[in-house]
Amino acid sequence: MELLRDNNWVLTVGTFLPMVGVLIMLFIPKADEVAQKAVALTTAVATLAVGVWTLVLFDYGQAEKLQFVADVEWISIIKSSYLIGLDGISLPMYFLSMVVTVLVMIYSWDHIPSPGNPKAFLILMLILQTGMAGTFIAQDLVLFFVFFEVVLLPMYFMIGVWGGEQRQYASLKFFLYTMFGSALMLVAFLALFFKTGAESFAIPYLVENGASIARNTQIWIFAGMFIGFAVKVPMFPFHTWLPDAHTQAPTQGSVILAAILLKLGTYGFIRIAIPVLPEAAKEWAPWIGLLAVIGIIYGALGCLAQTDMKRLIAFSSVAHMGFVMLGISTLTPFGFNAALFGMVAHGLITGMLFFVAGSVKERYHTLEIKRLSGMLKQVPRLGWIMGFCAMASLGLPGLAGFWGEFPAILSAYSPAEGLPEETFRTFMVIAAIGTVFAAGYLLWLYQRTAFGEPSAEFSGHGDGHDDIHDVTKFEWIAWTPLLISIVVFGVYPQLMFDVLDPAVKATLAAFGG
Amino acid sequence: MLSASTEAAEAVFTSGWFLDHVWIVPIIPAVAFALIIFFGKRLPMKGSELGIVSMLATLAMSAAAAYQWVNRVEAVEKEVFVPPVIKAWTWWSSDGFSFGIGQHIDGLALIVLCVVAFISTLVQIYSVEYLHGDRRYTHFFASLTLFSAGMMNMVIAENMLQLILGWEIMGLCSFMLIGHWWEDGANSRAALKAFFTTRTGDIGLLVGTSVLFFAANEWTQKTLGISGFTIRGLSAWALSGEPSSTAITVGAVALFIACIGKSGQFPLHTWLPDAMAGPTPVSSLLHSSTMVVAGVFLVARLYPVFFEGMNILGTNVNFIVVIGGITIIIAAALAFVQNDIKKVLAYSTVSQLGYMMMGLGAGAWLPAVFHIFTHAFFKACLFLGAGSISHSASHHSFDMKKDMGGLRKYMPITFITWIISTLALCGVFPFSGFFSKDEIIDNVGHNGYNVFMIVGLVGAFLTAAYMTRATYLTFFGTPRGASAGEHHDDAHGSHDTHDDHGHDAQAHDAHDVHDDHSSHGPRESGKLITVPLIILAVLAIGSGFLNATPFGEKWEKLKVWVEPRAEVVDPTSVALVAHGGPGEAKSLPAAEESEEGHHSSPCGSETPTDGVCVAPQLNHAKFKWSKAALSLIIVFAGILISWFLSMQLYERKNKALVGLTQRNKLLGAGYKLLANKYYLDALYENVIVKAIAYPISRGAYWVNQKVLDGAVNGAGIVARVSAGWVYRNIDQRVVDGTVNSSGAAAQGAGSALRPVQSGKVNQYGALLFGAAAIGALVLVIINT
Amino acid sequence: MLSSLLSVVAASDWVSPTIDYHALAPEIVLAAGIVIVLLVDLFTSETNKWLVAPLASFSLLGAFIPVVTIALSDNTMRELFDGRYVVDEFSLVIKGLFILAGYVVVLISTDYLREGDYYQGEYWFLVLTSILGMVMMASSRDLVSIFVALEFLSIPAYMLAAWRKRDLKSNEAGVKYYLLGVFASAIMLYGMSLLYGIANSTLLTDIGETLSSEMTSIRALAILFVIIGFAFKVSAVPFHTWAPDTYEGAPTPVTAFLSVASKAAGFVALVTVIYVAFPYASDVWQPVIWILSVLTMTVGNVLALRQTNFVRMLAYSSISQGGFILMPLAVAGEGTTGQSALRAVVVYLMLYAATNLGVFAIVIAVARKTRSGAIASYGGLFSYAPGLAALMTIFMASLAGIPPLGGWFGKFAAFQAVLSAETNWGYAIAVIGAVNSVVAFGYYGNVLREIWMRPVPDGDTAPVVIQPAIAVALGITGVATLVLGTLPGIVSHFGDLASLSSAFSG
Amino acid sequence: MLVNQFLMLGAVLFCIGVYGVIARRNAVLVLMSIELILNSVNINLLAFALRNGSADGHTFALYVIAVAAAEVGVGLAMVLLVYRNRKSIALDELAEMKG
Repeated sequence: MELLRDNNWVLTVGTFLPMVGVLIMLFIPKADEVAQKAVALTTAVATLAVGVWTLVLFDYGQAEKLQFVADVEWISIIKSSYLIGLDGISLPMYFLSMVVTVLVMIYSWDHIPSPGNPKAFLILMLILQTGMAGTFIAQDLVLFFVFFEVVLLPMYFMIGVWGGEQRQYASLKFFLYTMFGSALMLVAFLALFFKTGAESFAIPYLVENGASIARNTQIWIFAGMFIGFAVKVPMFPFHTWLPDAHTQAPTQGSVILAAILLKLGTYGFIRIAIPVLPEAAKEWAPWIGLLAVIGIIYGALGCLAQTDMKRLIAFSSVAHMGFVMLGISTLTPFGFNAALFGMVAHGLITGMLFFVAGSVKERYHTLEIKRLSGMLKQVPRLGWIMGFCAMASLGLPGLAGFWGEFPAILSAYSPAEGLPEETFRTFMVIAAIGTVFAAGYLLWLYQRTAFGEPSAEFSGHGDGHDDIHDVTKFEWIAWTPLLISIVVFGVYPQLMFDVLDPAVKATLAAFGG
Repeated sequence: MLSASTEAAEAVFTSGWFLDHVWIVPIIPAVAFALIIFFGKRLPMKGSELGIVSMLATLAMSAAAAYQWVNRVEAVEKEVFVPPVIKAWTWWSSDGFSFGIGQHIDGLALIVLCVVAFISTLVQIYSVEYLHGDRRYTHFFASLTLFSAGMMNMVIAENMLQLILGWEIMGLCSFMLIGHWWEDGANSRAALKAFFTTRTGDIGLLVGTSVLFFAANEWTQKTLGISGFTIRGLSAWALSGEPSSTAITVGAVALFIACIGKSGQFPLHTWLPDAMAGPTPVSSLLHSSTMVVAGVFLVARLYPVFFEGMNILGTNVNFIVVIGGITIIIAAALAFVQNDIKKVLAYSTVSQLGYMMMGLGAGAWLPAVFHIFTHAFFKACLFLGAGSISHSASHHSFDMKKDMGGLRKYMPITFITWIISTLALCGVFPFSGFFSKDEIIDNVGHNGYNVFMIVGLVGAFLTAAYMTRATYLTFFGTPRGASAGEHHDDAHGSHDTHDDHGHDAQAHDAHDVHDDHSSHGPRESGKLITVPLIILAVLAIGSGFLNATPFGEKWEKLKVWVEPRAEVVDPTSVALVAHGGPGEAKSLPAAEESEEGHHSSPCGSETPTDGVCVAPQLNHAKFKWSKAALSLIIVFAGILISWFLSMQLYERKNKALVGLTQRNKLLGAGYKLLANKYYLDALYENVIVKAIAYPISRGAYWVNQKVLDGAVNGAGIVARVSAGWVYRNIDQRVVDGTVNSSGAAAQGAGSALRPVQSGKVNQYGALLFGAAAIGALVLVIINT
Repeated sequence: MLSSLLSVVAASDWVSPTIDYHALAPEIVLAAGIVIVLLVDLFTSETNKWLVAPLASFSLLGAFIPVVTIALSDNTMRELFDGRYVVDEFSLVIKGLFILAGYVVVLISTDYLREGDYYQGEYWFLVLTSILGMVMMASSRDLVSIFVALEFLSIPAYMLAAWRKRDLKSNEAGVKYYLLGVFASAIMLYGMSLLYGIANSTLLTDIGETLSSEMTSIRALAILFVIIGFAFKVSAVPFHTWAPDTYEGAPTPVTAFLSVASKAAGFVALVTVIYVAFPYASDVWQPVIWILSVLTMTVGNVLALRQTNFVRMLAYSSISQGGFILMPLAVAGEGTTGQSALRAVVVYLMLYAATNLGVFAIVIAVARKTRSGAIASYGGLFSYAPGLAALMTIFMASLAGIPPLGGWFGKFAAFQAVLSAETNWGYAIAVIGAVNSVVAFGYYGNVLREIWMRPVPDGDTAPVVIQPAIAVALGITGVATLVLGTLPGIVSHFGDLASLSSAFSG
Repeated sequence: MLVNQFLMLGAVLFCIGVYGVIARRNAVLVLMSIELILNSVNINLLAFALRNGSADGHTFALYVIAVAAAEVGVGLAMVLLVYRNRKSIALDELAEMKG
């Protein structure tokens, strides 16, 4: 594969700039919270600026090629190098990670969750940013693995320290699950390395040589990667960490988790597992598809059973990621495009929903659906935003969510050659039914919380409910970009498909389409 | 062939700027929506002016486009296929599949577009007064405007995806508008139900679109060079003789399920009456004349697909016609037992939609489209009339028995427009409904669906009867309840007390305004309400003459303008793919002329050679006064019987009322009065019911409420309960439990191993050497 | 008989061996340091005893200099005494590791000893002696020198474990360590005697050549017993029983020393023996080490989950880590795996040393304030000592093997080595190892949870005072953990030791 | 040659020593048992040295003896230490730490 090496500083700077911010923050005393926040925010904005510059420099005409490639010796002894690059698949996720970080930073300006300590909180967030961005640019399996894991600890602490009541349980569960997956994934990576002649960990190299591995071996290696990525996605039945983690995480954590971290798994499938092991992918695809549709229905049922708003949104992630995985399981460029779009869309929408949930919690001190009512009346703007997000989430055309969902369903009609058509068509119908469920639980949620009269508990004046106020300045600043993106991508999806399509096609070259 | 096409290319179809730029039409309200949302509250009229102006602009543009279309059509001979004005830009593309967005403008699109723009304009004007002072006045206009944008987008859609876009936006708006007064739980539940039910139908839309796309795409790409989402591509494909019967049947059935949901067809009609919880203008616009016809429109739009998929004209029974027929009767019967005037109209709408569906299912395409057109005017008029009553006379109540009666004296304009529209709805000559409905019934019979022709006639009888009852209850007799000037709080408490911390002052102002005009008793509504009523009433009379078959072919304008001509055309003429900018849009080259005249077009009946068809050849029944007379007699019979019974009741009721009024004066309370009215009404009900439709309507209502509605609600409950069970037992116990228990197992193993670490050196030594000894033993055995 | 023996001796003329003093310089410097420390301790008054600690560190740093100069010289392969004592790349790397680890131990011991008023001079003497033994171990290529080096490093360690004379736990720790240690080395000696009988030589290379022929039960027995001796040293299950008790009872700096340096010495000996003496007997030791490795990591992990005492938990963690270090050796005999296995072991040892010493430095610093060894006493550390908490986080994450902190690369290298064998046994142990690495986070994460998420147990949030020596130790270990984690390329070539693994490459 | 008999003797001594280590509760007896094992090693070494005719075994044995002496010295010191603190040298009482 041809690699474009121009401007290859840009990715490294974009990825590691947050670490500079971390260093600076280490030397600012803990008490100076404003300075901490300012430095963190500045760093995030500067990083985003680099990201924007990356967008400018990116050669859209050659989106299928890796660009800004840097290849520096790193651990030569194991033939791993610092090989980074960006193509059309990575670009949206890479950029999204930067945007989300900035928004979360803005939101954090006056929303540092209990027990405070913005210094640590923001440092963790910046580390997280480096890990997320790094995962999307890494083109070397070892490097990928390192970045993939870097995000674990900050998130563990974010949930564990700044989370809700059950935070310790949830954080440990999150961690153990993910680590379990990534340990097996690492084993799979290494097996892959040796089976391709122990020459290189570079993904482009492995893509070229992976297909030559014996079919049975491929299946086993794929199994290892599958567990690693499926836990992260999370696919049924590896999803149980997600509701706990989401529910307990602080708002910022939930947003990042939903917007970016979950995508690391699907990204791994798209970037590594499937292109490198095409034979195994074909073998596994129906099972992935099956788990995906189970996830869709199961996640929806899970949502209907929830009494906690945040937990409901968390379960909806299971369902939505099911659509993404369904698209992936078709092994067609069409399905991949849908999945990638779905990833971004879900990131924007569910991230936004978690923001809203966080703000509701901040105002009402509860997320119990039963106790909430009449939000539209008390906090009309927040209520409308929530309605908007719910609509986007249930896949209303014209908003971003639809373009992940519908093409995914569509793609299941005709999966790649060699996959069982009938099976996938069944999946298609089930997934379509899933969209109705999505409408069901989201609207039900909305009807119960936003409509009606505010419950007596919260409607009194002056008795401790003075903090029930509408959307604040910082919230507006943090949310507006998300809301606008949801509309923009919904109205003009081509913005993203343009970038994705050539890269996806190049990725799936092994499948003859 | 070659010479023919070059020759055809010379025949230039006229076009025009407006026709080329219809795609702007939905954008206008969309922009207006955004403006209202962001700036509406700061404007002097709180955003309503933006909505109205945008609607007027769309109306003007659609009308101009329609005019240019008429020119285009009339410029050519009758046997020539007039290609639609198509434009497409790539909206998005993925894996080589390109998905366009653009316009597909033909007679059908334009007629519906004009109707939408027109009714929307009137409804918005009407709403200015009707919702004056409402707390979410601005939001209301924003939603209405967005709704129009969605509907227009659907109407002009170049392809299925664009259609889905509009379709779903309408769903969203209907959710917002039905739930407009969401402080009341019933309203929000109704909104949820409406959205959820239509959404259930939408599974069919998604699946159907997918199935058709994949079945057709290859063919359309090869033959026409366009994607399998495009309307014209699918149409041509459906008639090409190419599709396997499975694919097209599955696709058509799936799409029709979506139509059932959207157009309130049996058995998914239950949401529609509930949707009357929304403000009356909403009911008038969305749930009578525009949104609910979306399903009908879809069937008309993709008619070739349904034509082939359902084998219309091939057999005497198909899915669409059956559903349509059932809906007519079921809904009409239900209309008898309603006390709420809007619910009567809602069931009437359902019933009329049934006519349209039945017409489409039976091959009566043009009459069905015509009925969309005429029905829009008189039904909008009826709804707005009902709104006018509640606004100015009955103090926001819609209960005909409690709060209406004798209003003709107080509200002459409302009364006259109502009567005109009712006659139109009943299908009385020469009101518009006569021309369209009679056409449907006529053509259904003509195409061999004799059973359904009878169904249609029965439906016409029932329609006449229930509308007479409603009219009688509302406008005749003695004023009751609120119409009699009484003030009861429970009625208005439902939706105009929107107190809130931040908006106390405003809300109270609004409140006062309402109280103010209500306390004066029934009177005519303001100009902003009556003028739209008058306009609609005029159209309720006049619109029928656009295709007045009884007066001969000269009068059949719509047939010329709207019905696509079923001719075999050169593929290139429908294959236009406009990836370019707006300026590049061009008229399509003319099509090849059929050699043997229009009656023998092969479209729809056999595989077209040397070209493609985009419309099936349909038959038209010759109008006969004898048949019309029969149906008119039936209608008049319905009206007279109903009227007679009502008169009888009116006498008795009057007698009873004297006593009651005295008691009412004595007690000074309305409660017993209302109760006694119920007694009388029950009698009324019994007479009508016994005379006409006791078994059917009661039974149907029971089925409706218990079985269908129960099924919907039950499904919800079952889903929720089963979800709870799954969550508690499977997710938390099995899946999560496995993980947690593996953790526990690890810890347990730790505990189990701890005794080994006894702390005693001797035991440590024993362990050490024991292990060594075992190892030694094994090794020795292996190595000897 | 005796005469014949004497004639053999007499037959070869006695030639005084040429001694490469440069090669022996580290040992010589250390020995000199030991003597000076002893003498200074003898002749200084109580008030000047503090002098001894810097002396000890200087002698260690002094010993490090020749290690560097040899490494930089052209000749990095020096054989002394007929190849019984070899200074090659491997031994240099290991010597450097021992000396630096010893230096860090000195740093973390200094204030501990001064405040505890323990017998300082002897302590330094014993520590230095033990380090000398380890340094010798790195070069020994003869059964005798291995045995001597082993005892040289062990005997002072026994005494160090029992250093707090009045403390019953310390006594118990010393006695247990001693008895089991001597028992194990006796068993090993028995094995060595058999080896000698088989090969008629104590030189490892000779033994290697002899064992290349057919295996007999007696040979297998000899190999097994020798391995057991070292397995005890590396506290492999089921020869680990001493470790938790000794670690808990011994003074904390000693525990640090034992868990890092002493354990590393055991691995060095094991590697030397396997690579030089048994390269052709992999049929015997591969399964043994496979089983040891699996048992070690698994049992260590599950027992660590139940611990409430921090140091005891660390003991089990250290056992479990030992299992991971053993893992690559379990397939070292397959094809060309030997080289990557050796690299994995060496790299793992380095990273483990850096991290684990860091942990102990923090344990000492924190215990100074809390006066408790319970894990629960670390509750809320983050709130009053964020720096220590952050470092502890880094170390714990490194032990758990989370990138980009040191430990991950050790695990990675181990997995890589195991998988490079491409055998089913290799895949199996890799999967077991992967699962274990997850379980391990159970207890490492538990520590982090205490530090970050739990309240301070007694509400005492006075900041922890960190003495300069500890701070330096923390600096060294912390930077090492971070840098080695992000740029493992720096250490990984230290593991590229062709000379030792030459037997496998051919 | 008596080598085999010497080896047998060595093996027997080894077993006795192991038994002593495992079975004896008295620390001093355990120490002595370990000495037995070491002596069995010495016998082995000498026997092999005789059979093979090399001096290495003798040298090794001398080292073993020397180291064993040092070990016993340390060991006895420790036992003494324990005795001072606990007034007992029973090993099974030394179980403060376990689990």
